Amino acid sequence: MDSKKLTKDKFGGFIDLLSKQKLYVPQMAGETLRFAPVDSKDEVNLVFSNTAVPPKSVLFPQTETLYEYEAGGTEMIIPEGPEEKVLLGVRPCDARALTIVDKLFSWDIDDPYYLKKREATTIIGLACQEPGINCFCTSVGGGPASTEGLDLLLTDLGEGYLLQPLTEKGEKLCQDAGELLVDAAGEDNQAADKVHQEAAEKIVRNINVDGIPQKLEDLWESPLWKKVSDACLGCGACTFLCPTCHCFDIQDEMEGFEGRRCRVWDSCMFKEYTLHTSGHNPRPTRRERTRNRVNHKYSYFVKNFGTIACVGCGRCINNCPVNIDILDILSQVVKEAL
Amino acid sequence: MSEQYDPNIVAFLCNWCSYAGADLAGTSRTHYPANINIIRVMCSGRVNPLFIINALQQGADGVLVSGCHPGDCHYMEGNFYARRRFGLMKELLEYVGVDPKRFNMSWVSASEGSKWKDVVEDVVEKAKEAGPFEQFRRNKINW
Amino acid sequence: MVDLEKLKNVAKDTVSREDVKYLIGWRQGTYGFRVSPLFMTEPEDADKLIFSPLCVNNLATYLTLAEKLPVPRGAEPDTRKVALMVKGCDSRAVVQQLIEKGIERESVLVIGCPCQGVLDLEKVEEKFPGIHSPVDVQWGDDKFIINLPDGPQEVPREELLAKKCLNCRYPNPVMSDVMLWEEVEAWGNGEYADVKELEEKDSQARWSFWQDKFESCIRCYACRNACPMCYCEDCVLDRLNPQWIYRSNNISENTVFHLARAFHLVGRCIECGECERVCPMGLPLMTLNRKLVKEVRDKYDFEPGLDPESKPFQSSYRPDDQEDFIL
Amino acid sequence: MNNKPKIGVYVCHCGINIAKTVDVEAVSEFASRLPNVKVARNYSYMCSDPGQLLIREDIKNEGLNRVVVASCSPRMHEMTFRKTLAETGLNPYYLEMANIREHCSWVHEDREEATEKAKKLVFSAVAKARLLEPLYENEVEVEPATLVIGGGIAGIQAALDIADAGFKVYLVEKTPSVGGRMSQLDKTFPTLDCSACILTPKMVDVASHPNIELLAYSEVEEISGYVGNFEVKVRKKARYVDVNKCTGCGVCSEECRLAGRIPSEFNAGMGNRAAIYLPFPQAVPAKYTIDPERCLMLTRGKCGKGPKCEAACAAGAIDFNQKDEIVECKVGAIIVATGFDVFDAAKKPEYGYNDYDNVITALELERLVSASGPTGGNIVLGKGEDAFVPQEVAFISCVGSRDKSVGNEYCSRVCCMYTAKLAHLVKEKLPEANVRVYYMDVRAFGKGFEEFYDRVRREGVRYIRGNPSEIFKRGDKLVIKAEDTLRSTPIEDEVDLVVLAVGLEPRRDARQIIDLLRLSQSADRFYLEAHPKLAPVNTATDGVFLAGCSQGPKDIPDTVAQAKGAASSALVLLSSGKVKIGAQISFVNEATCRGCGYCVEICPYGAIELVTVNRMGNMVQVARVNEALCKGCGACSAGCLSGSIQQKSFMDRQILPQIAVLGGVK
Repeated sequence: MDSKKLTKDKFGGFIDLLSKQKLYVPQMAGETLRFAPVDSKDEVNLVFSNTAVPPKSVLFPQTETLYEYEAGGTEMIIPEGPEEKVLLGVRPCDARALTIVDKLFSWDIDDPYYLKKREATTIIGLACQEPGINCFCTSVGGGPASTEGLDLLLTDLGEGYLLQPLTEKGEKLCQDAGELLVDAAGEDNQAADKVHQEAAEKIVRNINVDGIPQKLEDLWESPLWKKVSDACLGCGACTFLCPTCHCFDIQDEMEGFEGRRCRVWDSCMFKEYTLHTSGHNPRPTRRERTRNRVNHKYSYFVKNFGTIACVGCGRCINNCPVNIDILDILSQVVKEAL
Repeated sequence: MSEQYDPNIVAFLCNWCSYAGADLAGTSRTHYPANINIIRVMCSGRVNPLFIINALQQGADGVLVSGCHPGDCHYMEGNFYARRRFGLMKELLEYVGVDPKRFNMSWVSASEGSKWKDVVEDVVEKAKEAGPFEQFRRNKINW
Repeated sequence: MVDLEKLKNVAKDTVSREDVKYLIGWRQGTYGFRVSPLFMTEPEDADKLIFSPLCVNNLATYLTLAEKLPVPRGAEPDTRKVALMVKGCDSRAVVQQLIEKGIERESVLVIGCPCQGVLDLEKVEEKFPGIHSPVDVQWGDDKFIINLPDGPQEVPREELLAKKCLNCRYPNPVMSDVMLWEEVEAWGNGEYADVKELEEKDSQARWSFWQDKFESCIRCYACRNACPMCYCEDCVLDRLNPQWIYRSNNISENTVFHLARAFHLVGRCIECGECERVCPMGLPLMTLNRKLVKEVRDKYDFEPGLDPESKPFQSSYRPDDQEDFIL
Repeated sequence: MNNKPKIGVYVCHCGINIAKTVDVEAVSEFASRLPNVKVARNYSYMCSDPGQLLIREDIKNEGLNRVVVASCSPRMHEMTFRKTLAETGLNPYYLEMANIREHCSWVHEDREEATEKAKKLVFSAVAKARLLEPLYENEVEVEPATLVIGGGIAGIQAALDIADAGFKVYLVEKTPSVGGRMSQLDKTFPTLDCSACILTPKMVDVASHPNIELLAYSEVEEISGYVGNFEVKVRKKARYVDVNKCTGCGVCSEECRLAGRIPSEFNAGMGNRAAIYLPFPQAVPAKYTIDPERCLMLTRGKCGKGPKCEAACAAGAIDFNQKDEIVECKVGAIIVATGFDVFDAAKKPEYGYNDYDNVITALELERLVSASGPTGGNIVLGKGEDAFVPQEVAFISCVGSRDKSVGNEYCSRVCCMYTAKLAHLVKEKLPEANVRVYYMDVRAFGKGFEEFYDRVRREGVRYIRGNPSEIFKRGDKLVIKAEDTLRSTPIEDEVDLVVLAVGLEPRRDARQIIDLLRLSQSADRFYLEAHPKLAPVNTATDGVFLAGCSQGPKDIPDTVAQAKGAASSALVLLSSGKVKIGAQISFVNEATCRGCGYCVEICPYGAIELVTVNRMGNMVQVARVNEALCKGCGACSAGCLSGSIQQKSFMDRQILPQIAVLGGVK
């Protein structure tokens, strides 16, 4: 399907259409922006840099019930299937991240909880125009208008949005929109290209990732890891806010006689992540944990799935309270390995 | 607030004064509301401040800590530590918007069966005024 | 006034000492206004050290954060000192750690840096967005001198001062082995406008305020890990038996986490503001902690982290402690 | 052994006490459905023999390993049911009780409400019972010896009783002689026995008793350990006189260059002594002591051409090189009998004690009327040409007692009667004298007291109800300004002698013993007893007992009675030879303890200390509980931030499920 155009006066109607499913857009929660269901279309505001919490929180929620049970019982009550959702305003980097998470959750065993939600969700991207200070998507195979993982990409052209349907879901949406949309003209497509081009040029930070997986392997015992992790506080800010981090812990929670088994986000930066019942901890210090985080993204995942598990959104850099900067680490890796 | 609302209060009583005072209230057949549920500890100084938050989280509408009068502590000082801890706990709860009526502390001696009754009636009344506690109650709605 | 030469010389001498393991100071970060802790072992690293309005981190946290790895059989544990650069607030953390025996006096060498107040990172990044190259910032008279790539800019002090510094009463280290330069005059009166403002609201409004914040918490534990007072080997709030709080993220567990943490800091919080600074969700955690700091100071006449010989607040009482709240 | 909880729940009817308001059938039916409950029964009287048999049978037949009894208060029958469990070989601490009588059936009227609450209480007990752990009471051996601190009548009496029972006593007295305050008294009220006559034989007994080691002129320096096993260090101060050589002849004292120039403590400053001295003629041990603060040889290093005492001592007992000596002993019990100080009359400046020579304290008068005193028992004031015999004598009672302005709210209990006694003695010695007593109230509560007070008034002593406001000098006379409150008339009374009936105060060095033994003080600053009614000689520290005025003002018979009480309490401990250590005490998880020492500070019993342990090669400090000292209050665990110190039977993990049940999350 060809590109469509949505003029801003029709935007309200478009939102009404999307609202037939459960619509998630970036909204303020506390002091920060994250994807949350919309109650009224007035809340929809697509002027933002990026959400603090990536949209993975909708598809892979921080807390998710796997099943419920009664004390002493044998029956598992599995929550009802996911409802149809639309995520509007997903940045291309975060959408790419979902394709990375997809690989993990459909690897050896399909994870029904994630995959069903993924299936039931339409992802509408919004091309990036003002990349953040630590964005480096272009270094890891993405870009401000990358389409991977999206069903539909919106580009803000000022007076309206250019819509690029990318999947059947995206096309169906455009069809359903009917008269709200018009066919995009050639200059609209050119304007969008220009927007994409300009955005890409604004990205300053970069890294050459060639050969990094091998370099990381070579540097396994390097003193570098101690140096880059000395300042680490061992918190989960980098991993919880990472759009590709997908580790979880399984917990049982009881309320009187009723209980549930649920999964909650976990972080490899936490001491207890690898703590064994015996008291032994194979990753005893922040050095091993930091090394694991970088290796997992830039080495192990590459080996297992053929892609770097980092989309260059810059959140881990922005949010690290002690300025542990993954690009800095990687450039040191490159330097050390020479 | 529903008329049926019957507050549920968890009370931590020290073994030597308040628990004995509550026993005396029983022995003297004093009648008071059944909304109070007592957990016996040896000393009010044993009451971990996190118990208070935990009780609210686990469904209590009100919490009471009761110990010996100052100077009467069976262990000499336990109630002084309790007083310091819970004075501040009350401040903290109030500050985050928990109705201060929900958390109370009392001195009830082993001979104050009738004071125990008064305290119970008082805290039950206060909890009724505050209504059902929902703010950070652990709740299946969160599942 | 800040004397960087002296700082570097002292640092060089310090790390050259045989009884010093390393020195922890600040260095310019990888971009913009960011700084990072520097763990210095070699004298030649001294040139990386800075002391400027950007040096917000409380490095005292690292005294208790460093893992104590098993010592191989036959080897001796490394008992060399850690040298630590401290501002006034940071020094109170060291003192409080001494009071509660988190560290030993002889294990630490405190290098005092009298401080004129640090920058609020969020504010400065908002005012000067998108700056990639590291920026040097200096103190001027009642202003910050910000050396941007395209030339220096002066900004009035109040405009960019970190919240914790607005009312600072301890800009000078309260304890040190070396004091790097002259002490500055304290400017704060210890009033907490944020606490007062919230106190004046009704209980419903207060809960709405906190509910909003606690709901957005992601429980990354940055607040706890950055806190120089939170250094239990095994935090009770992480424990599974007994399990005080569940791992699930919701208003109930999140609120209890923050209340419990605030309460564990009673009479211990030295107001370095790290919890609030490191929170990726922007939770005003100091507005919570400061309430208890205020009560402890006003009603119990106690301030932590001032005298290493003092008795910890939580393990002491006074026979005349207030009890007007008791039935 | 498989220790999966198998719980038996026993709901008691208590006749109709419970069954009337609580549907016991419904409660036991409810309990039977609770997790881990194997059997649930109800029975008319669980505490009766058949009731207990029911439990025992079930433990045997059903293999129960936890028992919940829902009945009366655990304060009533916890011990009963623990024994029931123990009889079957089950650990007695596998018992949890639900108080459905005092806290439920007796206080609630509505049957439905009471039943629901009883269910909750039973559920809560079951929730805790699942997590109970077996506990064991330990015993420690008791060192068969006692330390008595203080050699006044209380200490003497306690020491003699214990020694007579066959146990070793270390009697430590700070001053050179035992005897204490009682030795300073002339007569005792109301019987007018000669104080010395009844005291000195006991003093001699103490010195000669084979079981008593008298450590006079000594101070306790350090006490460690716990009930049954205290380790004590006593500093035996240098007397500079070899007590083995000194014959007590007294020639040295006569020869001393400072003879008659140092105020005598024993005579309350009314007479003088030398730098080498015997406090009083009947002193025990009858050995001389050199006052190191006054002796010229000791303070200046020389004494004329040589110390005359040394020259005079035929036995060669003087030894200026003597050093303090540390005596170490192990004892099972400690009796504190450190006595009192008299109120410092200078704190009431309106009475002019510091200004006028003829305003004296009762203790000073005591020395004047004593035959062994500086005046040989004659009431003569002043010296030489100024000497005179008073004609107009006034006593003022309650000086420093019942007086908030000096911080002493309490009544000193002895002043009314010793005032009467001294008034009587003045009348006896100076029949012509006019004696009056200014008083607030006369408290003559003891055996023979009121009779004695009547007798004294009959002898012509005037009692004037009024508290004098001022004393000043007019010519040779002292003028007392007061108001006779019974007649509402102002008084200006000219007298020759004013005697201040000073009260009793805690010793000024009371703090020393508090620090040594972690004692507490009551509001009046005297040492605090464990319970004012039921444990008046005990302290909060096991194995430490109080006797005499250190615990509060007392007269001699009360002091002796309490000393005997303290001695008998100590003897209970010593003669049993063993002491049981409570089971519900605290313990530390050393792996998570961060060694902050909060628990150490919080523990009122000094039961916790920080010790250094090796944690994987790193030396770290952790808390450790001395099980013999822990009383099981649990205050430590509430103060522990890492939850590392816990109280057995009241652990966080045992209480949280109770909260969950009672909180009522469904």
